[in-house]
Order: sequence, then C-alpha cells, then structure tokens
Amino acid sequence: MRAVSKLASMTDAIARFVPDGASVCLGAGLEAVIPFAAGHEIIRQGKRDLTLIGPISDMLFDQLIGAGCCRKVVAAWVGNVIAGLGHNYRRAVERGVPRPIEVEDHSNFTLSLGLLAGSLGAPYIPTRSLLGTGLLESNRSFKLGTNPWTGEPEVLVPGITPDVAIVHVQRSDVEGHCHLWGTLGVTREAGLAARGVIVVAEEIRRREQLLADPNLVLVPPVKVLAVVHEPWGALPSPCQGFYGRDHEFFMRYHEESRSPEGFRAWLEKWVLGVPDWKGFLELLGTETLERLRVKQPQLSEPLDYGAR
Amino acid sequence: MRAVSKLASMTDAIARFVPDGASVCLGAGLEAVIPFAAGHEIIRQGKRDLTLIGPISDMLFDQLIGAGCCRKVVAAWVGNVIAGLGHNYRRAVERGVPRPIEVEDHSNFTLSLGLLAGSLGAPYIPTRSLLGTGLLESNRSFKLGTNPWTGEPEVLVPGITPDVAIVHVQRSDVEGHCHLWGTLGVTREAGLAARGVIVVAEEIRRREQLLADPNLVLVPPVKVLAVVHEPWGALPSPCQGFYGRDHEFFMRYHEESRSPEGFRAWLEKWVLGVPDWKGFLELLGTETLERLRVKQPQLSEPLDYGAR
Amino acid sequence: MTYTDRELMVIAAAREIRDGELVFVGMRLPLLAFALAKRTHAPRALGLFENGIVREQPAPDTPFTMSDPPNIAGALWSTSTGNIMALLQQGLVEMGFIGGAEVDRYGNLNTSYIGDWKHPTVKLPGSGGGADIASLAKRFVIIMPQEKHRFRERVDYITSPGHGDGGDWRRKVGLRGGGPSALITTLGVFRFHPETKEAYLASFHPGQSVESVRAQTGWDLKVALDVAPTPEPSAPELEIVRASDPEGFWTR
Amino acid sequence: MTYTDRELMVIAAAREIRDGELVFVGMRLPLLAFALAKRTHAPRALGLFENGIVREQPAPDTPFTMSDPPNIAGALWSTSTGNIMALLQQGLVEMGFIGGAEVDRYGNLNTSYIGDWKHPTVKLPGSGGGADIASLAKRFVIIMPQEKHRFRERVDYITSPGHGDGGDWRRKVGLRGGGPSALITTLGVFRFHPETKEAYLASFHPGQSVESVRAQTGWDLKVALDVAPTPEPSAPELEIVRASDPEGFWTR
Repeated sequence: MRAVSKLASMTDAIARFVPDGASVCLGAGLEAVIPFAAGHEIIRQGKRDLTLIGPISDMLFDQLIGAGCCRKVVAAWVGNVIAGLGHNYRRAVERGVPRPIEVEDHSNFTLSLGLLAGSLGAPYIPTRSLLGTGLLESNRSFKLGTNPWTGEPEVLVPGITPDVAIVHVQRSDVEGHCHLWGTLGVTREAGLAARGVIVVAEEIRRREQLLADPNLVLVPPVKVLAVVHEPWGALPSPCQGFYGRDHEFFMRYHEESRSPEGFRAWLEKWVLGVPDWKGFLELLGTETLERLRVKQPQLSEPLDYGAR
Repeated sequence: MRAVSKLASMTDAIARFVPDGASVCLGAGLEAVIPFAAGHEIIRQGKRDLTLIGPISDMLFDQLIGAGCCRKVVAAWVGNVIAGLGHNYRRAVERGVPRPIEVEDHSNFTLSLGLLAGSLGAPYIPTRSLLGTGLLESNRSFKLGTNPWTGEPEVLVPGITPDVAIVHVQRSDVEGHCHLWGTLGVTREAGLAARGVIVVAEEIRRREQLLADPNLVLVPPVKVLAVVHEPWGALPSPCQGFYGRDHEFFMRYHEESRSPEGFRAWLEKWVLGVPDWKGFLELLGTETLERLRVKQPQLSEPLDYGAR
Repeated sequence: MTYTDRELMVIAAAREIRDGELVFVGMRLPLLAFALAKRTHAPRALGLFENGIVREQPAPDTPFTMSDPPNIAGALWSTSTGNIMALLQQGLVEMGFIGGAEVDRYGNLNTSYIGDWKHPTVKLPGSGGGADIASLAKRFVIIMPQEKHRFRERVDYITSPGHGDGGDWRRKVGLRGGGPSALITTLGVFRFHPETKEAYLASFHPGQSVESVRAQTGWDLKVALDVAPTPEPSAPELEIVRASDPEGFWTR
Repeated sequence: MTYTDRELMVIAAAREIRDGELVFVGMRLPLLAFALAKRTHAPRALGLFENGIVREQPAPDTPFTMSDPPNIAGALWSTSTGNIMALLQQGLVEMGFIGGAEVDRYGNLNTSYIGDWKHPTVKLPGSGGGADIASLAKRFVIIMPQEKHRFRERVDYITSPGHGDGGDWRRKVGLRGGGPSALITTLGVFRFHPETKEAYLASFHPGQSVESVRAQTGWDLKVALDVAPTPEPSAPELEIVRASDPEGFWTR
C-alpha cells in the first residue's frame, strides 16, 4: 500500500493543527532546534489563548506572549538565555500587557517528569526535587505526597499531555518518520506525550533512508499530524550539523523588546512584515546564513542493521 | 589526560563485579543480545544467591536457576520463548530442585517501569496495568494506591535498582562508551538503574568512533564497571548486524533439560566442560557460526554532528 | 479443501483485526493472523511488538521471536519496551492477542501458577506482556487450544484479566481497557455477553458441534441463539497463511 | 597583577570542584571555573549540562549556551534532560553551580518572583534546572554579584532551596541533597555554619574588607574568626581563564 503523505506548508499545518485555546509544546530541545518558524506563523495567524509548554523556550515564548497569543505558560524558565529577563513575559505577568497570563512554575526536571508521565499514560511521577520551594505553592498542579513505603515526603508531578508538540528535526520522510540528533532536551518525551506532533524538518528524505535507522525514529507515525519542510526553520537557535546559533539576534531582540513599542516594531519587521519563513530568511540575509552554516561535517559511523 | 581502560576478561569481570548475593539484571533486550557468555561464566564460577532481574530472559535464567546460582527471580516471564516452559524454573519453584527460589512476578510493562523508576531515582511509578490480577498478591513489592487527583485505583511499581546490569552491545571503547542498536527492550532503563554496568561488546573500537555519535552512547561512563570483548557473546540469541538466532539450540536445550540429569549433562557439555566462551564457540562449530553470521549489511545513514 | 485447526484459528483471528488499527501482535498464530489481515481487509493496520517494534508489514520470513533481526530491519520504529507499552496505557492500542494456559468463563487467563501460587503444582512462565495487553488494550482476543482441563470455571490465578467475575468488574477494579472480545480455540469461537460478560459459543468450527465444544468446556457453557459453524477458510486466505508459514512450523 | 571581579569569582569557584567529581556546570562563570579546575587540580572531574550533555572537557570555544553545537560534538554522552537530572536524583552528582537574583542568610535563592508571587513587582525567568540542582546535588555553590538589595534577610520566594530557615530544615522538608556549601560573590566567599546553616563570611576579596562586605549584605552578617582575604589569582590561573574567554564576554 502507498504511504500517506502528511507534507504540509507551515501555514496549513498551523492553521489546521494549532487551534485557539490549544496547549502547545514548543522548544523541547532547550536552546537548540527551537521551532521559531512555527512560532512566527502562529503569531501571523493571530492564534489566541494558547497554553505554551516547554522547559526554557529561549526567546520564543517571550515573542508569543508579547504578540498576545498566550493565556498560560507551563515552563521552567522564560526569558532570553544569554541576555536575561524576557521583557514581554515581565509585562504580561506584572501588568497584564498585552494580556494577563497564568504561569505554572516548573523546574527542568519536573517539566521533564510531567511530559514523561504524560508519555507513559501515567497519572504522575513522584520526585524528591522541589521540596521546600515556592514552586509547590505557586504551581497548584503539584501535590505533596508521602512515599507509601518509607513515609518520606515527595512531590507528585502530574502528567502533561500537550494537544500538540511542534518539533524541529534534521530530517523526516513525508509520513513523519523523523530523525533528531544533537541536543535532545525533553523532545522525545514531548513528542510521545502530545496527542499529535507537527514535524518541522530541515530535509525531506525518502522513507527508506529514515527507516534505515528505526531506533532513531523520534515518534511513531500515528502521532504525526503534519510534516513541514522548512530549512533553517529553527533559526536563530542552532541545529546540529546544519547551522550554529545567531547570538547577535538574541542580543538585539533583548534590546529592541525592552518597550512595548520596541517589541511591536521588532514584530512588524521580523514576523508580521514577512509572509512566511522565506521572508524572514531574506531579511536575515544570505551572509548571516552563510556565516551560521556548518561547514565542517562530523559524521557518525553507520549502524549495520543487517539481519541475514 | 589518559583514558582509563576498563577492559577485562569475562573471568575477571564476573569474579570482581558479580559477588554472591548480588542482584543482577541480564537479558534486558528481551530475546536479543542476551549475555549468555556472561551467564555461563557466572555458572562456571559457581556464584550463589543471585537475584536475577530481567523481562523474559529466554533460557538464560532457566540455566542459572538449574545451576543453583539463583535465590530470587524478578521477571515477567521465565522459560524458552519458542519452546515453552523452563524445566529448571519449574523444578525450582515446584520442588525446590536444585534449590528453592523466590519469585517476584512482573509484567513486561511493570518491570520496565520499575527499572525506569530506578533509573530516575524515583521511589515508584504508578500504572493502571495489573489491576485485578494475581500479580498484586504474589508480588508483595507492589502496592495498591489511589490517584490523589481522581481517587481511581492504581498500582505503584517500586523502583528496581540492580547491583549490576550486564549488557551485550555491538561496540564499545575501552572506557565503556558503547552503542547498542536493534532491539532495545529495557536495556537503557536497566543500565541507568543499575549501580554498575558490565559491558560485553562484539567489537572494541576507538573512543572517537563511539563519541562520533554521543546520542547513541548507552550509559554514562561513570556507570561502567568493566568492558569485556566477547565476539558472538550473545549466542544463541541474536545480535543485529552481527548474527541471527540459533533456534535449534533453544529447541535442543528444551529437550535436553527435561530431566535434572539431562540438564546436568547439557551443563557439563556446554558450560562446565569448556574453560571460556571460546570453548563454547568451538563446540558450536564454525559451520554454525558461519550459518548465523549476517552476510548482507544494511547500513544506516551517518548523522552529521558538525558544529562549525 | 483441507486445513489444520491452527490454520482456521489464524484465519478466524485475522477477521478480528479492523482496518487502521494498532494491534499488539505478539508471535506465532497472531503474527500470521496479522499478516493475513494486512493482505486482505486491513491493509492500514499497524503491528506492535513488546520488544519495542512497530511494523507495517510482518518481516518477510516469519521470525521465530519478535527480536529476531529480520523483525527489526524495516520496522517503522524500534524503541524501548516501555515506549511501546506506553502507547497501550495512553489508550491508543485498539486490540491485542493473548494466549493462555488456562481460561475461565469470564475470559480471565492464567499463565503463572497451576494450583495455589504459594505451592503450585505447575509453575508456568508468567505474564510477559500479556497482563499489560489484557489490562490496557481497548479489546483483546484470546487464542488457545481447547481442552477441558484448561477451560475452567475459575482460573487458579489471574495473570491477564478478562472480565473478572463478570458484569462491571473491570470498571470496579479500575481497569480501563475493554477486556476480551473473543476467544478463538481449536474448536470454536466464543464471544462475551454485553451485560454479564460471560463467554458464550458464537460458532463451532467445521466438524465440531455445540456438544463437542461443550464436552471440552469446564463450565456450564452458554450458546448463542444463532450459533453456526465458523465460516470455512477461503482458498486465498489459506494460500496467504501458508505463504507466511511455508514450513508449517506454527500451523501444522 | 590586575584582574576583574568576575575572574576572581571564576577562580574561587574552580577551587570548589574536587577531582573526580560529577559537576553540574551550567554556563557562564561556572563553565569557566570547570575549565580551570580541569586544567589544574581536578583533571578527572566530569561536567553535566541539563540539556543532556556529559563532557570531559569544555568545548574548545566557550559556547554561549549549553546547546550550542560545539558543546555536543565531542561529548561523552548526549541524552535527554530527564536522564541527566536522573543522575542528580540518584545521588550521583557531587556538586553543582547556581546563580540567583536574590539570596538570603540561609542560602535560599529566588529566581522567580520579586514581591508577592501572586502580584509580583518583578517576574524573573524561573528555576530552569536550578531548583533541581539545589534540591538534589550533594552540595552546591552559589555564584552571584553582591548588592545589598539582593542579599536579603529572607527571600520573597524560594526557587532553589538552600538551608530554609536553618538547622535541619532540609532534612525536615525531605530534601536529600546537602544544600549550599559556599556562596561566591563579587566581594567575598561565604560558607555555612555546620549547625545553624547560616551563611558567614569566610574571606573577602582583595581590596574589600569585612565592613565593605557587610555594607552590601542585607542581614546581620556573621564573620569567621579566621576571616582573611581571598587568595589572589595566580598568573597561570588567570591565563587559563583568559584563554577560555578570550573576548572577555563573561569575565570583563
């Protein structure tokens, strides 16, 4: 039987699979492979009331919050990793600008455990982290429990099951068998915990090339909603083997987003002022792309899956 | 600084790191990469009072039980996958021959969850599996719990932390950075949950060759106690890319182990009658090895970890 | 047309798979049933194996175990046992196949202990993944040879939970999966009453009768009003099964 | 010899790492401290990063974030965040570094909310992995610039738990890790009393004094009887730090 292609444009994938009010996991790879192309399309389409789920979200959540797409954040850290505070995040929490948002404070470990529990179909996983912290008070989704064997206190981290996870990967086939390598963060847990996955890939390859390493396939095809071919789609975050991180872009964003007006101007220029990711890349310029492009391949040794 | 070599003979690795009374996880890869070479050395060294931990253990646990090495089994299934019941397992449980053993009945999922909990340093993981079954009665390590959010019943699977896990892999360096592919089963969970890992490898390769794919490294080097170079060391179970399964060997064992005397004769011939794994392979014969050897490579596409 | 009991079981089992389903396949007869279903009415079904494998097609040579290298090469996914079982617990797996040493009138299976588990007369291998499939799959199908001493009023030990003591037992103990939907034996096909959840004979295999099945059933067997012979295998069905098991290792 | 506050902090931090330890490194100053320790007294230490990386040596060019591609190439292990954090919870990680926006006399850190968390005056980025390291590492070292308004009697919100309200608070709330063992600031090095767990000044940096440190401390500061100036950086130490941060992005 014929493979069913799930190939879609970013516009169509976001329009179909990220409805207003959805819970969306983005940036599961920590500072790497952050799906900025998808995030910008979410902003362009004016999505509202999203719950954003991700460990640290380096700059992307700040943009989505500033653009008014977000109702709630479930994260361990929101800001700009090399620059510091997220100005839009501050404005939203401190003053409700542009909209008030709810925050569920996690640590990286508890966010990982929540997604792991979600991926297992388990109601929660207990941990010894966070005991005695303010997170147990400000994040009401946690429960304090007691180890039934020892009587010791423990924190119960409830399962997190995003409606959709958007993952950026190096390569995929049109059905969504995809390979991610380099920094993993909580990507596998997120993909397995989510009800559906949008795969954004640097390269679309033939099925046989992906299935030649079935251990590396990130999520089973039944989870994949759409496959978007978007080269450079994680910029300005890095993608192992493809491009490095554009530190300057993060620093400039930090400066330009200090005021709501500054952020608005940034948004007009980089997101709303371009029709799609190709427009963003044109603004960024071929010199920047060429500077960031990985030029020295470092290849792994192939694995022999021979069976006979 | 210089890499510290953990290379050891199987004799030394088992002598040093599998003391009498230890809990040992073997056969985490289900029917594949079962560390038979290690198991036979455990028998030759006359280890006693071991707790054997593993999902299904295809034939190996039956041998270790019959040889009197085992005090307790923590497993989902013990027998001979294509032939049926394990005769030694039956004799030990039903009649205490050669020694009585204790059994902790698991399912494959709960054994996986127990090792996962162990690997996380979590006291337990809750599941909806096994409710209403006899396993909750015969395995006293489980507790019946109540989901604190919904009040629904749940089974709490306690963390399992073997003293040592013995894993068979395709390749390793002398420090224990190792790559396993093909069937994984619960191998990663077992390696991470165990206090220490004995790596048994088909090939010893240079460090750079292993670190060229750091995502595939099975366990961090701090977990590795010893690295044993033992080609064909998983026979008669298969090893992806290296050799297939020797079904006949399993069938013959099933017939020959029907009586304690038959098993004793089998043991004398295949285990006690040879000094080491090379002796086993000689008995097996080069024709068998040649028949089982994988002849058609099926290579995965290399991953580019390039960073600049 | 001649065929074996086991060939008929395979064909009856294949009919239980619906198109597009995620199916916990296991080995032996269910694997052959999956192969048959894929090539007939369920081309979009996917097969799961508890060693971590998802396959679209069975391996070209029917493997002896699910971890044989040909079952991994060409898989859609080869992951951990935990990740596959997690799909079950997420409620994504429509059906699974299980065998057993003993079954009772409510479809509970024992593969652990004959007699008192504290002092068993026979120690059976145990659950494997059977208890998980029985607990968590939306429905499951039992395949086993029928002999009176294996078809018991009450099993000594529940390894893989069926409908417990009937009615809404599964809900009461907290099990989410739907329980057994069919029991396929060497003599016939049983289904479960929607209310009482007791097994009843839905069809007897050609050559059998209600009486011959009853004679090999250890409880007071209920029989469907419309009980009828199990449909005979078709020639194409038999051909596919035999192509999947050319040496007859599993079906002869 | 001239050097910056931050260079001195890096060097003081490096001295906290013991040979052979597993160290949660993080970025910025701790990463430079790790690089220095590796090249001096702790050649067998291993660095952990919460994106899933274990490294023997820092990446050749000091990366800006732990997920920059040079930090992955050449790693000993690149796994999930969960698997790295699991090493912490297994009790295998001897030490980690944490920064904070606010610290109090018991070494509790706030990186979440200034003011009432329900109506904060400042929303800080949050825990990241800080709370996990503080909860679970055998000990941890705090590195932060010292300003009076950040060194508070009591933090508004505990993100990363220090010694709570002192004494055996950690044991009482169930925390297993040992808590903070040192607090390294732009002005001096603080340690924690073995019984009361209160921070006290162990050394002031060259050019500072007990009084100048006290002036930037928001609580009634205790001082070690043997308080002394922090040892000056040696030329080789400074050379290594500068080689690791040639453009002075972190230390100038």
